[in-house]
Amino acid sequence: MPHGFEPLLDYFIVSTILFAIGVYGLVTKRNALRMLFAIEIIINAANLNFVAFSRYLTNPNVTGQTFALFSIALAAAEAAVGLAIIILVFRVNREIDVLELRRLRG
Amino acid sequence: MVDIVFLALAAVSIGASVIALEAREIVYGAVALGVSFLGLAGFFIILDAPFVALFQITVYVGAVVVLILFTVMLIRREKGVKTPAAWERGVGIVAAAVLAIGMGSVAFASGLQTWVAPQGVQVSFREIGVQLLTQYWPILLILGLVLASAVMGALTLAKVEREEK
Amino acid sequence: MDLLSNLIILLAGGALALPGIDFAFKRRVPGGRLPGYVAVAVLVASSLLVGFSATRTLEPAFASNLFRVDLLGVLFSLAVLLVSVFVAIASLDYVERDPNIGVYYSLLIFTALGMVILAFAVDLLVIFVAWELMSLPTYVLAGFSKRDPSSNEASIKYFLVGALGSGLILYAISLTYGLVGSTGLAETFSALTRIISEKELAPLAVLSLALFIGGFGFKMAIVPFHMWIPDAYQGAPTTVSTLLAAGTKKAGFVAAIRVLVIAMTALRADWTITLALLAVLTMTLGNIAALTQRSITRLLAYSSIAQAGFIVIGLAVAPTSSLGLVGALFHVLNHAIMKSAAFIAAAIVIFKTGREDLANFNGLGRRMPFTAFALTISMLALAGVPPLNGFWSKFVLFTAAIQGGLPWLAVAGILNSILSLGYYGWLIKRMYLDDFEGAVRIREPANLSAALGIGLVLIIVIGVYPTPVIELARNAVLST
Amino acid sequence: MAFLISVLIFIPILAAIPTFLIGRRKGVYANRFSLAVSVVILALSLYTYAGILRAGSGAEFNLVEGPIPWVTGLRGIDYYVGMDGLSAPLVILSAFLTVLVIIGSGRLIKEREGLYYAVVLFFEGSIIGFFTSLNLILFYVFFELVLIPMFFFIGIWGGPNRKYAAFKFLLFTFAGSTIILLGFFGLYAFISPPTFNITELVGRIPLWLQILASIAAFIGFGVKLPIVPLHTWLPDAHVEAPAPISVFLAGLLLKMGGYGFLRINLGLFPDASRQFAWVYILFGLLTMFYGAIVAVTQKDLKRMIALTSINHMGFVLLGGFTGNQIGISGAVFQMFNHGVAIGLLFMLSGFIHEQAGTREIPGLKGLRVTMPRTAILLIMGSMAAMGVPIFSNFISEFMVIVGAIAVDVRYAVAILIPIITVAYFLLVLRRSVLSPPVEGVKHHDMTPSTTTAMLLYLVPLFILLAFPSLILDVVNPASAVLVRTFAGV
Repeated sequence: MPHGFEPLLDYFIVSTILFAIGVYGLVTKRNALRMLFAIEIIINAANLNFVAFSRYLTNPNVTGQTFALFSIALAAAEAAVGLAIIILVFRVNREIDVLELRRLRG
Repeated sequence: MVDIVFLALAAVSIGASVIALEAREIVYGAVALGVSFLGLAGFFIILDAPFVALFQITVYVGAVVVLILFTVMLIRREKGVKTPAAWERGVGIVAAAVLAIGMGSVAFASGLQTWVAPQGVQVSFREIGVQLLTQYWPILLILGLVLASAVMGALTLAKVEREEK
Repeated sequence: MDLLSNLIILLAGGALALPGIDFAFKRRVPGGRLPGYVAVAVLVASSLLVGFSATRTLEPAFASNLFRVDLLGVLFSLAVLLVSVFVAIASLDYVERDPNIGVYYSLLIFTALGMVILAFAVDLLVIFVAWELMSLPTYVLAGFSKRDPSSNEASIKYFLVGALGSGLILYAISLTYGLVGSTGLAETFSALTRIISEKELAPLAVLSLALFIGGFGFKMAIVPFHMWIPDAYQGAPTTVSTLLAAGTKKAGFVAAIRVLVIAMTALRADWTITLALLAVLTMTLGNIAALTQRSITRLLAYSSIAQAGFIVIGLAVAPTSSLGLVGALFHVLNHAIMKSAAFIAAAIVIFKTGREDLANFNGLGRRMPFTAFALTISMLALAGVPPLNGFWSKFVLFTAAIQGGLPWLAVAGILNSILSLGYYGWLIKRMYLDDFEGAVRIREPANLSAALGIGLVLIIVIGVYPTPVIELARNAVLST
Repeated sequence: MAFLISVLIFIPILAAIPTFLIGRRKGVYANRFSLAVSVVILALSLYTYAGILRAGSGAEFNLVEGPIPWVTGLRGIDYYVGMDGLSAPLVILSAFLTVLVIIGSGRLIKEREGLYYAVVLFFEGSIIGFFTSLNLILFYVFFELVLIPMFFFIGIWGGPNRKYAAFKFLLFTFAGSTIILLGFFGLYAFISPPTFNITELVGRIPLWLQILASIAAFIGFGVKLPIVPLHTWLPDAHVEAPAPISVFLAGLLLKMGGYGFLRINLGLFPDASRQFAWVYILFGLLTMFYGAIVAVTQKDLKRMIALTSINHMGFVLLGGFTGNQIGISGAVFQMFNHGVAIGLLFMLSGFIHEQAGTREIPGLKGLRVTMPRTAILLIMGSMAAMGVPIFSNFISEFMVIVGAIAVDVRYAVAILIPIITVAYFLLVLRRSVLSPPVEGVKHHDMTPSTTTAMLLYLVPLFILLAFPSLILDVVNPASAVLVRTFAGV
């Protein structure tokens, strides 16, 4: 396929927008699950960078793709732990609104 | 000349991400997240990284999203969660816009628009396997440990203790 | 076999075996202390392994483009392994009744292993994977008191912030990879030097730098990335808070040193002043917030934030003063010891009385004389009172700041030391001068006290004769 | 004897541990044991002093130990101690007062005695270490080590408001000493090769650095001395501290400030001191007048004594920064005399408080009749402290004033101080102690043995009135050195 003619900037802009959406989600959401979504979006933005750079470098190498593979695997592990925590929190507190959890105060 | 496939993929992944965060029902949000991940996989394909794309689909869409869906089913409750006030959303949007514009201009200042993919020097994705097994095998090992600890930890946390029943 | 592969085999073996051991012996050994003893043994063995290697010449590790076995790594892994030993010993009493005790110790060792690998890593991919190996178990550990809502809350807040931190680091790495074309730190160093001199891609390099500071900053507990710290430390089981405050935080610093200070030296014009400002902000806000706390763990959390500010001073002046990194390393090691001791003392009090408010420390000098004494010494050390270890590292840091041409950093540091005595002194006053109604002598638990005793001895010994440790830190800096 | 000074420092510090352990069995054993240790230290310090006196070697550092590299990673942080004419009198003062404090505590301290005597010995060792350090960092370490025992002294064995007083003391002095440390850092960072050894630093500091560092030292030592705007911790600390500890506070702790001014400000920063001598002297005079005037308005006997000690420490500042031999020697001599005399007064006030149940001056009416021995001692002690010419304090105050007049006639206003205080103090005593008693009031007087112990305070003051050369022969050579550096020769 004759793709890859777009300048790198286009990919970078997509990645930047995704990153910004992730940050937006973390700032505004209180639901722990949604915050987890936001984090996953940020990770995906980074992965897009890795793969794009890997293709666009003057001396292309696969390190970027390898990195993306690792990052996907790690993100899955992270999501598993995060979901387990969310389930636990919900079971004990009946609540996953992070701001409503405010037992801990000075 | 902007490629139509590129545009479509961008629209899908960005749009789906927004829906993932904003959908009223969190189940739809989870599905939208999966769609966004699929869009990313599309990008990987046009970037000549089919192996990563495959991995993205199997792990992210096949495992993570399914896991998220299960959790959503288990919890199924967003009524108690207050929706953010208008000003909070405003702050979030402004922050995101500032960030996106800032980072975009940084990229522009760095001259990424002139950075075009070199033709004819594609690397084969087979090299990934070679790299993994020769150069990066210790990292694979560590990754295995991470996964082991994550599974162990997640199971311990999610498990219902006998006396809790 | 080289040091690192020995460590990996030892620790990974221990971590993987522990749940099995627990399962196999649960029925036969009531109380289930066996996993704890195994974990302590494994961690002590690794500490000794690292400790002995500090005096010998180091063999290069396998896959030498990924790892670099130098004294910097040895020093850091020694510090984090020591902390893990403290935590493991303290946990013998503290988490005795938990049904998942095998997993607890296993995760503890996984964290230790992650920190050790991080200490030796010189490739961004390894750094990232090790970072996750260190972080994921701690998210679980923070929520390990499963039915305690505070522990739940600590866990989820810590997880969300931690995952965001990893996300930022990942994004920063992706940019760096784009600029450099490789993930090796050595290549990063030379490529950035070229980029900065050519000025072409410089803005992107600065962006990745900023993201790195943010990502590492969450772990290092520097303001404004600190807001999760008090909640997490207060809610998590106190032994786990010890691990977070004294252990994983240090791992944040080693990553920052390897990536920012060494590999990104070319960008020092951008980060020196940023880090200097963050240092002042961190110290000041940490200390001021600590003054108003009413819970011991929150107080220690804010004090830990303040101490991070002191370490950042060393990073900030590293390019201009040879003493900067020495001071930072030295303070990292000292802080690991002092903070472990303080947290373990707090753990003893919480464990025995079930309360963590400061009023509960009234008259502690009579109720728990040893704990009170040890807490006093560790707080004086944290405040920088000579001749205790904290004094010397602050001393080196301030001298470095003056030498490095940022004397206002030293002034801010010293003023902050005075400020910090406000709350340390207040707590000491509570323990010795105030009375507690119906005070009775409370028996201090043996294992926790033993861990505390080791910390106490180290504080005093390093305080009276700091030379060997300073030499070690100096050699470690030279080895990079 | 090798390492004599280290013995003086570390024997008391190490002896604190057995003292504590012995005291757990029975408090009185701790008293006896610590007394024995302190007597040995006194004997050793007198032996050392006699050696310096006989050799006439007050000008140089004697029995120097070191520099032994302490922190080899950082150049110039050494273990380095020695004694010269400036520090030797203060070392024997420390050893002497410790013995008397331990004797005096036997009656007054009845709680947690093992800990108390252990801390007393720790204090003794630290303060001797402070006076003999020849390395700024070692100096600072001992400076801080002195602070912590004092915090516990006031906080544990103090009066009703002890917690506030102890905490205030801690914050003031810690802030002061940390500021000094900042000054030392400055020296270290800008002197090449960097060093903290006092002997190596002399004459190598540029003027701008001298000025900056002397400001830091001025604040730090000013808190300890104390100079007037920085003195507010002192009355509180004194009122709350138990009587024996007030002896330490006024007798030794304040001397740390005086010694610091002479050794560091005058000795290390002579050029800055010369330029700004008038500032020091003005603060000295301010302190003297403030202390004198506020003291005479007090109702509480102990508070009054505390405030007079502010006044008397002003003499040290005045004398030291005249920059001439008679002034500096007078200042050192004054420190010694004042330490002894004020010690007696504080012990007496503690004793009176214990017996009469009050320290209010009007409540002491008729003490002459009810407690005749105490009354006589009180009058003698006051006369000593106020500089009435039957004790050596007279000589030292006289020297300081002569030194000050030699610099500028206007400084002669200092003469007013002893006149005001003596007149007023004797008036107060006449109205209270010497007036007829209130009907029916009866107190126990001191036992003869306690009286003897109290008289011990006066012995050195009598001897030194007759033979001031016993101190001055040691001090004069040292102050001659300071005069030379001050003059910039």
